Amino acid sequence: MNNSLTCTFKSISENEALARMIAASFAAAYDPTIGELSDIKTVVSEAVTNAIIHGYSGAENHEVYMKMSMVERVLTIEVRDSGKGILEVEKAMEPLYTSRPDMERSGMGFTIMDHFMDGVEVVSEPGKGTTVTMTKQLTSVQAECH
Amino acid sequence: MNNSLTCTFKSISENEALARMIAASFAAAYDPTIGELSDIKTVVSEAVTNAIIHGYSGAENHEVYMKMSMVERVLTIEVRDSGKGILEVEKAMEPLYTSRPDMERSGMGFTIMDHFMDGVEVVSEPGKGTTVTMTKQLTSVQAECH
Amino acid sequence: MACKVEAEIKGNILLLRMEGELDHHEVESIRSELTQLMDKNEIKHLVLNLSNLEFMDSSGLGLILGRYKSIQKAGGNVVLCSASPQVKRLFEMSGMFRILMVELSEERAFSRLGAVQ
Amino acid sequence: MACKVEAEIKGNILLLRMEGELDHHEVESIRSELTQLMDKNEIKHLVLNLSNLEFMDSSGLGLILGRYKSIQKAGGNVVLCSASPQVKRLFEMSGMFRILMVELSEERAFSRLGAVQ
Ligand SMILES: Nc1ncnc2c1ncn2[C@@H]1O[C@H](COP(=O)(O)OP(=O)(O)O)[C@@H](O)[C@H]1O
Ligand SMILES: Nc1ncnc2c1ncn2[C@@H]1O[C@H](COP(=O)(O)OP(=O)(O)O)[C@@H](O)[C@H]1O
Repeated sequence: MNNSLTCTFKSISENEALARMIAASFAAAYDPTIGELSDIKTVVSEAVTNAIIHGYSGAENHEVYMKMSMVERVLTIEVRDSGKGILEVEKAMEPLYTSRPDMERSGMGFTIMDHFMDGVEVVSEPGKGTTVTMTKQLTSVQAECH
Repeated sequence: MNNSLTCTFKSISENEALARMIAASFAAAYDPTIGELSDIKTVVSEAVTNAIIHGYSGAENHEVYMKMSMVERVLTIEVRDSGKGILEVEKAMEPLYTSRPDMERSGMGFTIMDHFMDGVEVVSEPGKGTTVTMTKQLTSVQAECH
Repeated sequence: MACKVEAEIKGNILLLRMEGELDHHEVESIRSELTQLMDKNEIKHLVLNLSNLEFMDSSGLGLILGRYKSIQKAGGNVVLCSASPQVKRLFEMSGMFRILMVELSEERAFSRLGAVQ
Repeated sequence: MACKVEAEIKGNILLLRMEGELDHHEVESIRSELTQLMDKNEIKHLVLNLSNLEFMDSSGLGLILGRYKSIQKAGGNVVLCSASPQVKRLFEMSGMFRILMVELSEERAFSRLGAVQ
């Protein structure tokens, strides 16, 4: 079964947990392993947190867009903001790089996305916003007996 | 804290459970009672099921739209389809009325929504689709101590 | 979450223990299996243990009402022996308690049906 | 789900037991309380028991790294005594295991710190 889900929610930090739960609920129907489910929650948390704190600099009156789709057990997650964008994407994606050491950011967000997903693509335009698209092939499950 | 969430998902019956989980996740941040949480899951299940089986007559290539918002602990849930619509809304909302006895429908969907929520509004246009808007005041919680 | 159904046949009585969430999606797949099972085994009475059913909506009511109708035709009874408050509220709201027998355990349900058999 | 932090002070050692989900939202509220507590009580060492932490992301890494830096300045140590595989993977990925001491229980963490005190 293929499926898709899009959602839009306010840029408040409470929605980091909400986005994780939605992602986990979406994926749960496909019998992911515990590790896969945890990876999915983690990368959604990273991308949504980035949209809120970097994209919108913590302003709460904006919107974060998330799209999930599952096609032949390939999960695609897109997280998008219309915030300030990233000038140098490559640099931003380096391990330990953060533009906000003042916030005690670890600079590990993109690195974690890279490690936990099969593919991560970042498209960003300064002043326009950022779209992070991640894909992951879920392990196949044995046919269920009814 | 006020919040809002919109989502769009495919009109497949698997998404009845997904919609319930999303609604429960959205509401969970507001410390609802177990009864309130169960009411919310039930009415979302009713409205989304109706969109899928009545609105779209079970065709799986359509989209169901759900919007939730919380303002001062008043929860509003809107479920919308662009399906075939309802000719006589008042009749449709009568307890035990169903247009699909062949599917063993109980005709209790709208009655349950009425009972579990404080307000239910149905706007429908034949050939255009149906929008069900429900509201519920959550009970207040004691201030948390941190 | 899926709905798991455990079926046990004792004579002409079918005991169903349901677990998980019973919604329209689940009902669709359960219904045909259930009617087949009931026909093949010439079931007269139905005992429902819903104590582990965590969620049910009006689609579940429709499934149970449908089985009630065929059981009724055969002159049998449907006995509910356990359900959560959430499920009970739906039964109440829909008037199902006027047509279902209620007992406090599977055992009592069986002995009641034994008496009316 | 929220993150619950249980703090216990023994001499100049602060033991933190964390429960639930540690993300950016939770970190924001925990950080200021934590730095205050550490300053007021002249904490030199930190023991982390994360066995009941069900979720953590890079915001949690940032929180721990931040505390590590101030502990390090005071010449102290941070000892991890328990964490889930998910949390351990993040520590590995970020090189945290090169700067944290690891012990298998709170007791062993305390006795190790006793030795280096
Ligand atoms: N959605 C976004 N909008 C703007 N800038 C972003 C966004 N996501 C990431 N960045 C930039 O990329 C940097 C690295 O991100 P990341 O690896 O997640 O680490 P961290 O969030 O800890 O800084 C951020 O510090 C920020 O400058
Ligand atoms: N989204 C919808 N689109 C079209 N018709 C609908 C929709 N929702 C409800 N209806 C109509 O209203 C009737 C009553 O709905 P309901 O009370 O939920 O009972 P049931 O779903 O068991 O039929 C349905 O049988 C159907 O004819």
